[in-house]
Amino acid sequence: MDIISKYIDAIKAIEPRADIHVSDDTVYTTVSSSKLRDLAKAIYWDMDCFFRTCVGADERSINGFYALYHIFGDDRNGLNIVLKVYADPNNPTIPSIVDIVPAADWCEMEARDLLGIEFSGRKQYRLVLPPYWPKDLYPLRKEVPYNVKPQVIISSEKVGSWGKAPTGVAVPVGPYHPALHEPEYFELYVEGERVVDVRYRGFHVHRGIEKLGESKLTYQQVNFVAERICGICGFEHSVCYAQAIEKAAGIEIPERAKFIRSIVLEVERIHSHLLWVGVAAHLLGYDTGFMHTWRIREHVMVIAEMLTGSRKTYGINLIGGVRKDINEEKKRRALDVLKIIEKEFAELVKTMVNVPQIMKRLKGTGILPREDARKLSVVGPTARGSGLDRDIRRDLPYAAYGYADFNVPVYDEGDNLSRFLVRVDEVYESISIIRQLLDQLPQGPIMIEEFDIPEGRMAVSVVEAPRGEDIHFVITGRGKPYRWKVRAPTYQNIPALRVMLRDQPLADAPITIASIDPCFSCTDRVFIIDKHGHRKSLDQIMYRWR
Amino acid sequence: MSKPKFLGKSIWVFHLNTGSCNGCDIEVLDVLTPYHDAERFGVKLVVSPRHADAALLTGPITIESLPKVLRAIEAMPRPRIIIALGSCACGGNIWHSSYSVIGGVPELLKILDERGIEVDGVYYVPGCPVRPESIVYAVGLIKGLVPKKIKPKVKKVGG
Amino acid sequence: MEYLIFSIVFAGLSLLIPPLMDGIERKIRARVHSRIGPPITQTWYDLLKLFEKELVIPEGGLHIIILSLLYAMLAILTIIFTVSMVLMGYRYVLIVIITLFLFVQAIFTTVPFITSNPFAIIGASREVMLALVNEVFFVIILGLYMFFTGSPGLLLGSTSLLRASMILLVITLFVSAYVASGRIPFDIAEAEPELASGALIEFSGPILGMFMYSNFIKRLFVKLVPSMLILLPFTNNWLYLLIGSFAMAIILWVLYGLIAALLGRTRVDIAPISILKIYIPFIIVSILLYLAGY
Amino acid sequence: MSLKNIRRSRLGFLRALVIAGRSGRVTRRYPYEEPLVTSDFRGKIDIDETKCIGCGACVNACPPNALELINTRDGYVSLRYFVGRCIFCWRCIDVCPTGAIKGTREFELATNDISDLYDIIVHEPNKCRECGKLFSTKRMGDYVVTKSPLVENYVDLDPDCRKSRFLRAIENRFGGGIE
Repeated sequence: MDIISKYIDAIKAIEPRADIHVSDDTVYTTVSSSKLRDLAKAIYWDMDCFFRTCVGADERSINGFYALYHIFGDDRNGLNIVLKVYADPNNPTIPSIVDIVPAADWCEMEARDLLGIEFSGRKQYRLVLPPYWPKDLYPLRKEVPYNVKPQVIISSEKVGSWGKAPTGVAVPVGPYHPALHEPEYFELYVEGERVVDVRYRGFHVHRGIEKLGESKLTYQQVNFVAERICGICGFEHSVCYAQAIEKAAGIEIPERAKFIRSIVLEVERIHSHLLWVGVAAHLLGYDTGFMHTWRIREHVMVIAEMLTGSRKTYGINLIGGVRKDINEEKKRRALDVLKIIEKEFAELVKTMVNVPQIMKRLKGTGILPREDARKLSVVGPTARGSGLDRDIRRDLPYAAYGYADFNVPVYDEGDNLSRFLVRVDEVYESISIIRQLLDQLPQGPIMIEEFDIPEGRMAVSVVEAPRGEDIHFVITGRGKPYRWKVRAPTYQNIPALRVMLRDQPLADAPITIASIDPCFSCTDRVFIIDKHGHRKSLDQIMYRWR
Repeated sequence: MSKPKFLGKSIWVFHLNTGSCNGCDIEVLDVLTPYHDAERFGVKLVVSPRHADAALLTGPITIESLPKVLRAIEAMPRPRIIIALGSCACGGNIWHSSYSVIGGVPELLKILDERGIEVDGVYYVPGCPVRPESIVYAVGLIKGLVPKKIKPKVKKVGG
Repeated sequence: MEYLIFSIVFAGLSLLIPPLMDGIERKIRARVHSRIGPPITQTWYDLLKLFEKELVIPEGGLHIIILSLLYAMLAILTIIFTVSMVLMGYRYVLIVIITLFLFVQAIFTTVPFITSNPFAIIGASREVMLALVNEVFFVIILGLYMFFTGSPGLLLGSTSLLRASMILLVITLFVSAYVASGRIPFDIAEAEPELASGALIEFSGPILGMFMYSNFIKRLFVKLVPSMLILLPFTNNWLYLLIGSFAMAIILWVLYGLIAALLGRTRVDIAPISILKIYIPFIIVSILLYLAGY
Repeated sequence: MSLKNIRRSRLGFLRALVIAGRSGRVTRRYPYEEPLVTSDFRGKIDIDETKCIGCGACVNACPPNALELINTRDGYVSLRYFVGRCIFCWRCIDVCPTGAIKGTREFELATNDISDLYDIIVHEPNKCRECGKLFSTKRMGDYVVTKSPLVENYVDLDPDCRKSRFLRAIENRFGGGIE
């Protein structure tokens, strides 16, 4: 393919000695840290790629170094480009690329928090772990056991205080705020009712699943952890993980399993979008809309339970296929339910759009301009609402999406209303995808038993979750993954919140925060938005670990 | 604090998410929707611990959210009940022994006793995610409408 | 003597039915949501449970409790005053009960300011913003009503009320009653998703019970005033007027509950504009009609 | 369905009444009526003690360690199932060699005391004929013998005695002392 050679020449131009090897849709190169920044600039801006994520890995037992993988994505041609940089074990520092690629801010800080890789040339702060976590204890290092419990005294520290508030009254939204349903903490600085600045501190949901994945669990058990990364789009993670391992080990799963995976993925997308439409109506005070949307959604939960055995965490996905089959009777009942949903949801949206308050508060609020969206490489409905035409199901088709044709709704106003309409359209697309896939469901086995997973293989797998693209990066080990990194969609969308929330009335903060459909349990990331706010260590917290 | 006569009739619940994957949280919301409608038992989802009688605690209580959980429970006026929803809250799910999680309500109760915060009742509702019907059944149990079905079974294996 | 019995009966009635009516309203809202909804007496259960809970002194200290006691007493006083004075046929009843009502409204907007919770402060400031528009026009309309009828009090059987300008006035009064009762489009003071029940966030147990109970009574009072005005021309006996206005208040309560279930919540900067868009044209038209003699 | 082709009407919001009217009250009066549970629902598992041999295959397969083999002080091995931590994935049913675990549709598991959530199967331990130590379970021994009869003569030895017997056997055969 000429595109791959184009990338190879671009990389060779900057780093002549780089050893590049290509697996089916990923270009791996190992680069020296001195050349990293200009390579990142070339790929991100000149080749017009999007930034997926960066993964820190403790490879001292393999090659004696720490490694950092920067992953870029070229959606149009369905390519992933992985730049690997080594850092020497006793003083791991790597030049930061955050000024070239603003979207890399978080994953660099996460690599620093969990692995201790320092980044030169940027302001560094604690991201993932709580402030009272001991300074020199990096959980993802191989020698640290997964159940280490540092002795810390949890005093009732002042929530989220980082010194002086920039301006105005500080309004704490969270950690237990009715609009969020999840423990995330936004501190909105308001003048009157206008939001001036936002600070965000999350990570209440950091459960250390990556450490568990590479220490306590085996390959097949990691599926069930992946499924519980997020309670709403759990199956995306489980499919993404399984595909990553299957790609790394070169396992070819039966056709029927691919179809069942795609069908259940689309059932989950319908349930997730209906859930969001209901919550958005609730946030705007229109409880009737919330109740009726969730009444319609109940049908989806029932057919999900019929197809997979559980209302939400389906648990039918393993490496090598699926555990539960779809017979004729289930197919018929699923099609009936889809007919009901299509009819009732159309009518309900017609009603909601005519409620005066909803239109007034959705149109023109929480604007995310197209260039900001491009700079922060936002994903999913948030990107499609701001004019970026990105959809992994069409760009890098996986599972059985090659067999279904569907169009991707894109609006370019970039306000809450366009994100609302993107999700409404996607519900109908999903219904038509399920119908197409159910018709072409091939016969055959649904799982293969015998396969072996060689050690030391790398793979990047990308899946389109209801909230955006969801990336799993895997290095295979013996009996369990050596390194398993999850980059959830909301991880990429939260930085865009600052652009959306700036100069908006406070009353719209909940609906704007909800408009990116944040799934904090996927993300559990934190970052400081404003320029000069640096996280000072909260002195009233005592460490007893040292 | 004797059990007040009217607590059985109207239970105001406060949703306390301590690091849950929000599978149980949407089932908590689902309990209010038409098919399950917990409001017919007088259950109302309130927004601040000040107004609440029961805390619907979901999630394995990560150490990041621990200080805030303690303050939220402290802010609830007595008599207060903790309802642990889902296998994360009852036993810590898959990450019960992870470094950043204390492992569910049994451990939280120890920390609460340590700090002298009394709680008037703890209910456990297993499930992953917990079914809306299980939550309705737990509410029925609190109100005394339904018997407790689950019994511990100790079975000795024959020779 | 029978005046005493009637006033006790009506006073007791006016203290008993607001929470019951709220139960009925929740039942209607549940029906619009296509679910069963709580029993009618649920609001009473809530209030009684709240009074049984532990009294946690909010951040504002003891004077919060004193103020909320004052607020509850004044609300109860207003409604009993209305009932007994109307029964007695007192001429200046309108002015007296309006001042009492405005005093109650003033306390409700100031109490949250004492607590240092930012949500309460923003909730109270929204309440002030809304009250500035709504209560002011409530008084203007009643002033115009008095000016049009030429008498400061309620004139039983005065046919002047059947004139077009008067009817327009009373209709705006009904709209103002809806806004004053703080229902969905205008409940921005306790907007749950945004401000976590802004004004009432710090109160718990008995204080919250008192505040909620007084709000229910305020809702009944705000519906009684317009229904009394509309029924004036049709009766010449104060007792029938009171019975009629209570019945109308109940019907209004059900109707308002239904409307509230169908609308979403406005923003604090849109709310005053949308209210003014209703009041100002109605008042101008009614003044013109009055000048033109109808 | 983009905004342009949705018919915008001022009283459109009243249509919500039409929707509510048509759908009627859909609430299932659950404790008194059948819940919305389909026949495929994965509920609590039930361990049949007549078939369980205490081999621990389910313990290895269980992601949240809800199933654990605990050996009490006097050497008795027992399989403890903690419903509170179970994620109802039914992996144990897939891996159980003797089909002892059966899946039920039970979900009414609410309780106010956590000790209700423990099911314990206590197994008879094997007694080593040489040193009398108690190890694994008798059932396990019988199962192993039925599967591969030739191990019969040293199945009732605990692992250490078995190892030392095996080493001695090799030593005799090759005549060298391996101490």
